[in-house]
Amino acid sequence: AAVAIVQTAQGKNLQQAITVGDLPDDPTKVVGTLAGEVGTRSSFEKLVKKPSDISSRSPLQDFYGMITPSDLHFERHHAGVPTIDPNKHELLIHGLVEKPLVFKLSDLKRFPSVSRIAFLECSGNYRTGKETLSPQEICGLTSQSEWTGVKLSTLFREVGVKPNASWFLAEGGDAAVMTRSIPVKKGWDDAIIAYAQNGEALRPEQGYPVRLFLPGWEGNTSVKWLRRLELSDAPFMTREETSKYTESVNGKIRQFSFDIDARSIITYPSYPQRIEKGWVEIRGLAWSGRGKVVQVEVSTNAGKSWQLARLQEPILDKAHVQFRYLWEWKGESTEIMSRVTDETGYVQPTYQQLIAARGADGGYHFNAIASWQIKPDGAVLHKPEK
Amino acid sequence: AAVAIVQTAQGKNLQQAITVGDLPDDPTKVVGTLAGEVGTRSSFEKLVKKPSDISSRSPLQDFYGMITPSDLHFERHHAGVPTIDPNKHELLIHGLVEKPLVFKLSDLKRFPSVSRIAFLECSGNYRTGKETLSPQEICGLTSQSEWTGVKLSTLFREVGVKPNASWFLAEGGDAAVMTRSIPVKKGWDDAIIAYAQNGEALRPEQGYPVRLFLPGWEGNTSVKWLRRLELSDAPFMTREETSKYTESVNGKIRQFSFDIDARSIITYPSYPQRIEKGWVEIRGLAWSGRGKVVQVEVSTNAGKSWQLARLQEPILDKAHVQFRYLWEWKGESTEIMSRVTDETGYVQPTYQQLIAARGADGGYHFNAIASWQIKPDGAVLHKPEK
Amino acid sequence: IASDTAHFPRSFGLGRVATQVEIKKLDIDVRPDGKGLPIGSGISAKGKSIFELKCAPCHGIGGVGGPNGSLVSSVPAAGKRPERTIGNYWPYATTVFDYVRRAMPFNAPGSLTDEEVYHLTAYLLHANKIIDETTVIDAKSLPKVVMPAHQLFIPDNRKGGPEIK
Amino acid sequence: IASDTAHFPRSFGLGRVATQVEIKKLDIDVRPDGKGLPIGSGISAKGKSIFELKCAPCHGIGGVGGPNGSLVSSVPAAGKRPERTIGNYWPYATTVFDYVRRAMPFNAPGSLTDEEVYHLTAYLLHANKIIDETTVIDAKSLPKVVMPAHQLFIPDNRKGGPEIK
Ligand code: HEC
Ligand code: HEC
Ligand SMILES: [Ca+2]
Ligand SMILES: [Ca+2]
Ligand SMILES: [Ca+2]
Ligand SMILES: [Ca+2]
Ligand SMILES: [Ca+2]
Ligand SMILES: [Ca+2]
Ligand SMILES: [Co+2]
Ligand SMILES: [Co+2]
Repeated sequence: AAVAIVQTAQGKNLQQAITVGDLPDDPTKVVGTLAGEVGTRSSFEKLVKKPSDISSRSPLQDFYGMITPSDLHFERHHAGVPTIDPNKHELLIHGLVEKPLVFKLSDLKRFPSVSRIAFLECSGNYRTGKETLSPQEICGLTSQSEWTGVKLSTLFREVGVKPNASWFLAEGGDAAVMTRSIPVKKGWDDAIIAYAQNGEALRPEQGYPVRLFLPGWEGNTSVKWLRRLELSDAPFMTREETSKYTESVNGKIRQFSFDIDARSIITYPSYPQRIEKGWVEIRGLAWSGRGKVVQVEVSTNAGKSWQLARLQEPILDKAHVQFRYLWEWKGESTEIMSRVTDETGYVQPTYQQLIAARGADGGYHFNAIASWQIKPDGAVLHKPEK
Repeated sequence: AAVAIVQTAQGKNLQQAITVGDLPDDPTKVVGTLAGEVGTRSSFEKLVKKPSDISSRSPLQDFYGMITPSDLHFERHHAGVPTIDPNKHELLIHGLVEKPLVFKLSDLKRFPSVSRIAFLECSGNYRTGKETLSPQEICGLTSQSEWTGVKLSTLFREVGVKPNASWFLAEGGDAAVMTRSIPVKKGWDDAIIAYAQNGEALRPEQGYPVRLFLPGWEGNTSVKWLRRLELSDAPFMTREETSKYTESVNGKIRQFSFDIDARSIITYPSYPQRIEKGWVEIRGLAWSGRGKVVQVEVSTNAGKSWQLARLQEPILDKAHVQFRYLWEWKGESTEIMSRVTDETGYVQPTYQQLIAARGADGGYHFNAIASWQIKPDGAVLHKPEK
Repeated sequence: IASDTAHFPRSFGLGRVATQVEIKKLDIDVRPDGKGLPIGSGISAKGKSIFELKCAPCHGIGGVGGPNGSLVSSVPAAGKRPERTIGNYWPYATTVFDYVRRAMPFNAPGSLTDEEVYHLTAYLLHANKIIDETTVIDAKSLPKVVMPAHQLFIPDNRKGGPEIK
Repeated sequence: IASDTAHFPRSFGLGRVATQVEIKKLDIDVRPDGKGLPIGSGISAKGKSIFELKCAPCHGIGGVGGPNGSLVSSVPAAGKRPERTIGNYWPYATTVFDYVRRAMPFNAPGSLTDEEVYHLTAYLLHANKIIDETTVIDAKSLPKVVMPAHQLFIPDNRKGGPEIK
């Protein structure tokens, strides 16, 4: 087992060799690796995102708990991950403000700060169509971190947002120069200009050195590598809020569909796992962009009846919550699934309900219940929807 | 800026090159790195633990939020970090039980699980004596993770702990074959047999593949690389609970001092940071091994008066909590410090109070208020205690 | 609690005032009402030759069928849904200018002159049969172009609660 | 809530029953009452030669002053506090056997035979003037050795609340 982690950082090498050589037969008889500067994963753990060119999906089926390791947070970008010098990067706020201001990263860090644990989900986070799909493939474009930054409201006070400002443009410093129009109200409510994630600086894939973070809203609106906010009296109708991130609904096109509808997914047991007869703790994640998860129900008989799952505290606002349900599996063929109810009374719909409500065009914000087929040999397969 | 992360895992290479080559002058004009399997830190962020041979301290002054990145979680071990094959590792529970059982890691993961965010602190976590000490050097042997595992009480039920069992021995599979005696009551209360940390498997330095986790208790009792629990009617009086992890108190030696007393530390501003005139958000962490943090007070005039700091929710049981206090610094020489009160009414003491209560021997469980001297030029220095 | 701002000073005095010059450098967005459009103008014929050189490799000859997606509407193959293009899915013509200028060509973003972007915009609108080949596209005419998809767009009508929408 | 176990079955049926043989292999601990001590015995003289070979490089000749700390009490240098050793800080003699067997020598832990550990234990107790040089250390005698530090140990008396202890 040869294991090493090498981080070449601006000319400085950090090297942390955990083990190079053979595995000891008896680890109690050899002194282990001495303390180091940076830890690493065990070489036995192979956690990887599933990348395409434009996105990379979190391995939900491999996770425990509600925090996503930062290096496994899903990625979605429209022109790659830029490399940004944090000492040069600035955030400009202008437009309908009393006083347009430019903030260095160090300025942003000096403002009163706030931290919150919240999910971030891409609204294009749904796959179905074959049995051999894992949670990562079905909906791996959701992850959760503890985000730290300055409230946008604090910066709004500083620049003096004018009363007639109703929208603002958020613009990234990546090669897509990503732009979204956001209602000013969200900025006053709970938007964060985030510079940290899970205890440390944002990771490059998550917007280093600074991003917008809009709790509960579709991921694309939380513009990464943020360089500019322009206050305005109208939305800007950027490509990302017209050609993309809009849904064809019954012949119309739904726009500015910001909220992430409540959703849940069983991550254990799931494909490609296998179960054995006996007690199985069904585990999963549930979340809502509209507030708190109120309950999660689990069905172990293909939806004929539903039982309340247990929720792991703390149950946080606009956050992934772990749910668990203890099930004795006797070897029968069946289907298991979960559905969440959020604090607005919204109940996660079936695929068929969504199609009935929206028409058959699919598209963004597809939060349907996902079912797992349990085979008599313990195999677990996704149930493709149609 | 050449940056790369290489993880050679059991013959498989994961390579994630973020940037090799020069920094782009304008990141909006070059396509960035495409999506990858594993992310990495920005090459501009140099976060490192401070290692000796036997421990490595978390860089508290560089953190944001309450979660410690797993690879920066403090380390303390007595014979290095072992390399353990999770497929061979087993946990034996025997002694005063109805049915001695051996659990594979996969067995442990099948039991009902629990997650909680809690700190872990080494009871030997105190340094003072010179001005150029950072929070990392003063008390970097504390970190916080979301831990997931099976409750020890669930395993106690399974093996049938006998009524006369009052202590249990926890034994590690490292080269120190670390052992501690723990009251059975703690096992029933809130002990966790943890196999995951911050969403993924434990890191090797934190006990991979399985450890005991005793919320609120001195770190050494949360035995890592756990291989054996023996139920007994008396403590075992191991070297780690006699020769070490005991305190000389007024001529006596205090033993089985498990609880971590309430403590806080200002992490910003702190050495080696510097402040500028104007508004400074004083930030820090506060925690108690006896339950929840109730309040944190901050003094900006060397302890003459104290003001209530704001606490970041969620305020969790036996967990690091972030506190913040907004202060206008006008350039004066002063001292700033924080003190926490926990839900038992315990108020973090001064160094002098601790010496008065315990005698001058120092030792473990030294949780004194730490003060920072603010110099007129903005330099921040630790105030050595005596 | 942390959200309370009653204890904040009127200003933290952080950051520096932005000059008009530096705002102008960054302020590249274009709104539907034309705000943000630069001087210059374009026509479809000139846009066509730029497109063939710089865009067709990714978006297809005539803007149809390239590896990175069609930009121009065409009759779909039998049984297929029409591809979403500028012609059938974009509500505002100004977005073409804004997006092409900020993000295209993908392999050299930010490399086009305003004049080139005007030409390309004219070309893409003409290829989609929205304007005729003589229309000059500039800061005045572009906001007035009415897009076929315009009337399809409705704001989000979901609002939580029991209803599935 | 997650802590509730009312819905648990009597047994989850996970894990396998441990055999006495496998328990014995792992059950290496030694309690103050002698439980866990193996057969065998040791005397200080034999322990001394093993110590000089395998331990003195790290713990000093005679157990005083090595790079990894003294194990034997000695008169401290003027103005210094005495080093904490087996002689002045260890409450139970059985801990010496238990610890040396499981963890020492640091560079080859688990390499000593039980007999060697008995000899080393006898040596360390004698060097610390706790037993005389003729005392044979075995499963019977070791638990009876009364350590000088024994009476110093008290259980934790902190209990939260306002009192600083
Ligand atoms: C090297 C490949 C490449 C070249 C060359 C290229 N594009 Fe693109 N284009 C893309 C990709 C990839 C996307 C999708 C980007 C994303 O994911 O956001 C795209 C998207 C677009 C879109 C948005 C399509 C939609 O429906 O939302 C337009 C408009 C566009 N390109 C115009 C152009 C023009 C005009 C040029 C030439 C000046 C050009 N492109 C050159 C690759 C290319
Ligand atoms: C290569 C160095 C090395 C050798 C050889 C070595 N030791 Fe140690 N010893 C150590 C270290 C290091 C420690 C402290 C371990 C820790 O941090 O827990 C230690 C600790 C001890 C302690 C506990 C001291 C205390 O006050 O808690 C005893 C007893 C001990 N050794 C006995 C022995 C004996 C007996 C031998 C020979 C059989 C031996 N050592 C060989 C390095 C060594
Ligand atoms: Ca290490
Ligand atoms: Ca949307
Ligand atoms: Ca990447
Ligand atoms: Ca203690
Ligand atoms: Ca503008
Ligand atoms: Ca035993
Ligand atoms: Co999205
Ligand atoms: Co400790």
